[in-house]
Formats: sequence, C-alpha cells, structure tokens
Amino acid sequence: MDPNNTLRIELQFSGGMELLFDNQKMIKANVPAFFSTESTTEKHAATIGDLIGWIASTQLRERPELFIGPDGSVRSGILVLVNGADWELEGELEYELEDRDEIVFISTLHGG
Amino acid sequence: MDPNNTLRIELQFSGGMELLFDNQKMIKANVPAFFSTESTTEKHAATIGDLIGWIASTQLRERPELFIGPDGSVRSGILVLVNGADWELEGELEYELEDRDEIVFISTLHGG
Amino acid sequence: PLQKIAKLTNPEIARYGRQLILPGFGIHAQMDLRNCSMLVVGAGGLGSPCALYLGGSGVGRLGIVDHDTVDISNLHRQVIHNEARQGMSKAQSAALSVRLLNPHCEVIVHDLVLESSNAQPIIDAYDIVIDATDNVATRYLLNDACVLGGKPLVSGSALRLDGQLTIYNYRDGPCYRCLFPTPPPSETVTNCSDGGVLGVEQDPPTMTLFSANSSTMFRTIKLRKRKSDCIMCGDAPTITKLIDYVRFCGSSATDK
Amino acid sequence: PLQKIAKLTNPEIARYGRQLILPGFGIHAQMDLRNCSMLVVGAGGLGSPCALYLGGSGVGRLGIVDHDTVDISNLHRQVIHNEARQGMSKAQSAALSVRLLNPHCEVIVHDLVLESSNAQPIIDAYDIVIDATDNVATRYLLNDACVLGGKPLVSGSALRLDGQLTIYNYRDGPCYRCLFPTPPPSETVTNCSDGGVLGVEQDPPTMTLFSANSSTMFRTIKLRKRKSDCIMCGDAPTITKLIDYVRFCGSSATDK
Ligand SMILES: [Zn+2]
Ligand SMILES: [Zn+2]
Repeated sequence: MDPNNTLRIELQFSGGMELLFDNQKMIKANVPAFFSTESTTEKHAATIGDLIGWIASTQLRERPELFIGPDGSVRSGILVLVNGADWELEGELEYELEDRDEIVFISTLHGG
Repeated sequence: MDPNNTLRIELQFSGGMELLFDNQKMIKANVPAFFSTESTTEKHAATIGDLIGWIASTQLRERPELFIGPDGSVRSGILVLVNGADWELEGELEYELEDRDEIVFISTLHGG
Repeated sequence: PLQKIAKLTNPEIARYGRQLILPGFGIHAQMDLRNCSMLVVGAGGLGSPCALYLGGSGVGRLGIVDHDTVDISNLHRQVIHNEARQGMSKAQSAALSVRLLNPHCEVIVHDLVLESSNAQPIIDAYDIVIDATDNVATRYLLNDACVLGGKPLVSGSALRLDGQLTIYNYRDGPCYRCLFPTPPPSETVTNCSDGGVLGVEQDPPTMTLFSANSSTMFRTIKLRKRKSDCIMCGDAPTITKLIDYVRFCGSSATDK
Repeated sequence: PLQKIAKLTNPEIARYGRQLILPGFGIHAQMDLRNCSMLVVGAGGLGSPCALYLGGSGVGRLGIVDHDTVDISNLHRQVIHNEARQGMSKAQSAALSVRLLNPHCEVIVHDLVLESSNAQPIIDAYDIVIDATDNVATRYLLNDACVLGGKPLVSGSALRLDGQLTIYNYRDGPCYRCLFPTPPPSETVTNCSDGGVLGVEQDPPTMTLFSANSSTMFRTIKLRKRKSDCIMCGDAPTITKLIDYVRFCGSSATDK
C-alpha cells in the first residue's frame, strides 16, 4: 500500500449544494487514499468521514459550516449518496472509499 | 477464443416493446459470443445485428414481425440504445457486443 | 370518513373510461381512487397540478389546505388559480377549479394554517397526505402527524430548477425524521418557491430527483428502510404527540 | 409576426417577479419568452399542461391547434378544459383557460385539422412548435413543415405509463426522420391517449424517457446528430414540400 496513492472520486452536488462550490455540479477529485488516525501516526484507508473533512478544507470556497457540521459529518439536511444509494445503506461515515466511487451531496429542498 | 463462450447482455424493453416479451421490461440474456457468417463456416464476433436475429428466434413469444424487419434490423419505429446511447453513435447493426452490455429497445410512442 | 362504494355509476364509467381500459390500471385501481380520500397541503406551485390531476382522475374526496390568498405574482406557475380570483383564499380557488373539472370529486376546503393544535384531526380524516408546502416546520409537522396517524406521506419539493419527490412512512420505508433527524440550520433554508416537479413513486423506498439544468435530469435513489432508533417511527418512539415545530426548526421555518 | 418589445411593463414585472429573481433565468429569459411565439399542436392530455404553463409563464403569443371538441371522457386528464365546456372546440376551451390565467399572453385559436394543405403558413408564423398530438401522420407532417420552415420542434408523446420527450431540428440535432426514416407498421401503433409527461430539454440532442412502472423512472438518452443523408434535413434533401402523410404512414395514421 503506497500512502501517496490517491483515489479518483467523482463528487456531485445537488439541491443548491453546488452554490458552495462555485456553482459546479460535479468535481472530479483526487482524494488521498489514506488519512492519519487521530492522535497516532498510523494511517487508515480513506472513509467518507475523511472525505467530508477533506472537501471542507480543500474544496470549499466559502462558509464551510453550510457543508460540515460540528461533529465532522455533513450538516443536517444533507443527504449523501454512495454510488446512487443512500449512504445509510453503506455504513455512513465509516464507508471506505474505493477508486472511481461517485459520492453525491444533496441538500433537501423546501420550495412548494 | 472459445466459440462456446456466451456474453451476458442485459436487454431492456420500453414504450410497449415489453408487451412482446411477456411484459418483461428486462431480460438478462446469455448471448452466443460468436455467430456463423452467412454461407461460410467461419464465425465472427456477435454484433447487434446477430443479437436482433437471436432475440427474434429465441426470446419472442409472439409476432416477431413487430420486432424484426424484413432486412434483419429492428422494424421501423424502434430506437436501439447501446449502453445508454443511440446505436447510430455506435455503428448500428455492426456494433460488436461486449460482455455486460446493456441494450435497450424503445418503441416510439404516439399518445398525446 | 369517506363512505366506500361498491361500484361506479354510469356517468363515472363514461368519465373514467379511458383510464379503465389502461393495462395495469383498470377498474380496481379506479375503485381504489374513488374510495380514497387525499389531503393536499399547499395550493401553490406543487399543489396546483397535484390537486388538478388528482381531482380529475377520480379521487373520491380531496382536501385542500392553504391559508394564503391568490396574488398576481403566483399566476406564472400556480395554474389552478386565475386572475379574477386575486385575493380569494387559495384553498377556495383550488377547490373551485377542481369542482369545475370534476363534480364527482368531493372537495373540502381547509382555509387555515396547519399547526400542532389543529393538524392531527385533519390528517386523521384522510387516507393519504401530500406535502406540497414550502417550509421546514410544516414538513416535520406533517411527518409527525402522519406517523402518529399511520398515514403515508407523499412529499414533493422544488427549488429553482431542482425537484425532489419521496414517499415517507409507507411499507417499512423511512419517515422524514429517519432521513433528517434534525432540521437544517436556518441560514441554509431558501424558500424561493420557484420550480416544479410531479411524479410517481414506488417500492422499494426511493427518492426521485429532478434537475432541469444537469445533463442527467432525473435520478432515482434507493433509500434506507425505517430506522429502528428513529424517535418518531422507530421501535421505541419518544415523540408521542405533536410538538412546537417553529421552535424546533428555528426562526427561518415559516419564512417565505 | 409577433412584435418584439424592448422592456416589460410594470404589471408584467409584478406578475413574473418570482421568475425574474430566479438564478439562471432572470430578465433576459423572461424577455425571450415575451418576444417568442409558440404553437402547441393538440389540446389534449399533453397539450393541457403545456398550454397552461407556457401561457402562465409569459410566452408572448401562444397558438393552439385542435379540431376536436371537449368530451366528458377527456376530463380525467385534460385539465385545461372543464365540464361546462363539453362540446366546445378544444382549441377554444384551452384558449379561454390560458386567457383567464394570463391576459398578457396573446392566444390564437386554430380550430382546424393540420394538413399538408394548410400547415406550412401556420408553422411559419411561430418561432417554436410543440407536438402534443397523438398520431404518426401528424408527427411526420410537423417534422417536415418545421424543417422546411427552420423551426425547432419539441415533441412529446405518452402512452399508458410511458412518456418520451425530444427536441428535433435544433442546433445540429436530428429531425424526426433522422431517427425514424420510415413510419412504423400500422399494426404497431396504438393511440391510447393515456399517460402523461412534461419536461425540459437540452444540448446535446437527447431524448428523455419517463416510465411510471419501472424502477428507474427516468432516463436521458444521447441522440445522434443530424444525418447528412436525411431526405428531409440532410445535405441534399429530396423532400422540398409537404407530402401526403396519411398515405405515407398507412391507414392507421389518424386512427385514435
Ligand atoms: Zn422515522
Ligand atoms: Zn433529418
């Protein structure tokens, strides 16, 4: 395992999320394949939890609090899809990213 | 190349085509990977043209003339998709099938 | 409750004949519609087509909830109203249009703001509830009242060129709180009321997304099942009656 | 032709205000609508929402073609009409509804059957043509007249629970004949007139499919470009005026 590896992840934004990302509905991102485990020097395979932090610090142009919550997950009202399915079916924050995964962030809408 | 090979092809039917196939919208078919070339003993890799003939003779329960035309292509008014794209972009009848291809047959609708 | 009937009248058969011969629909589906009462909450952008098509198709009883009045700035997309009805209650105006279209549909006007104090008996009187509103507090209110009353909740929402459609609390699928346990921060909620979507929904639980400005305009998402630890619809719910939803959702909840 | 205006009136700004503030829409798109004339062919199941929403949204001039009259069996889904208008021309009835919704929209009634003998001047008088009809012969007629007149053709069709939406003859995309050079055998054509779909379309050329009874309800298909050998829109077209479409399509073409 080469810790310099990156994973090719397709990020998509919908329901207004794209406004936080320069109005991009899709970003092809190279995401580190490994992240440091807190308070140790060990590395672990990248999870969605790591991805959310990584996006907030590297991709977000403005107001990260509209994307990430105080607990490090997405803020409430955002649904995450892993390859087309609700992330709850995939383990939520613990899901380990794979090369070429498609991760979608959808903000719930409230227009009637 | 093993001439006994089969390809796993997902057939889909839409716009009323499914009525010809016992109302199945999707059939996972094992299609021969090679077909005989006419008037020789040689075999060639399966094309969509071969697939259409194969479907008409093995899958169709009734009235094959509603599926296949006199020229061996689909009858007029049917659009064929190869992995989500108009088959004209892929070479129409000459397209060589690949394992796990998705081929969709859509009948044009005329309701208003 | 709506009185069930055993067969359609001849005028009903003449009216719905084209649906009756539809493969996969037919007389049984028409009877199900006829013996069903539905509540459309909101007679705005989403509520307009919703009420028109449900009323036209033969729903036996259709309730329409809205406290707003018809304004000229609504008419560009709230097509169930018209210019002469400016100032009329939207629930009244929508009911008028449905009755003109189909006098066989019993239309009930609820010209009121749905709140914790009045929602439960209204919801309980219908078989299916359709959320066509535009604010977060009402979404949680409708969700909780539907879970408490055991009613499926069809939830539509639209903003600009995006739309979302989900059925909650239906056939072991999730409720709104299973997906969104806590309301979004108020600064993330925009109630622009512009856009539009309408559709149909299925097993397994799915959400349908519509986006007019992306290359894949539509997608269907497989959703989680009901969460056993949901405080509303889970195995040991802690919410057993309606709460204060404006407070729960924060100040933005009822802003327009 | 429709007289172009340079700015919206104050009543128009009040009416369309919610659209004007829509990101990605705004005043320019509204002016484009206002200075655009569109022809909706067919005031039935697809024509109903089409005419209502186009009229409401601010199209400057809206033509409606239909020779049928309103029948009780239409009302379950042709929501632009109503019970009191039984027997009235559908084009008239649709025009009435659009005018009630938006008096700023100039509505023109074409109470006639569109044929080779009369189609070209009517098509030529509009900027965009919308095919909401239910028979094959009219689809080819509209396609050919739109290619000859250089008009984009928005084509919707619906049958049972399926729907299809395509823009033809637009920005180097295909015409209907590029996709379907010959009409389908008459026994394969069912004009059940039941179902429904409405949507939006884009570059590159695509077809949007809707199916209410499959797990993936919607899909968007990338279509071929204009075919250089198309007899209608190709580099050397052989059809240079309208033909006999009923004969071309066979006996089933105008059956309902
Ligand atoms: Zn729940
Ligand atoms: Zn062409």
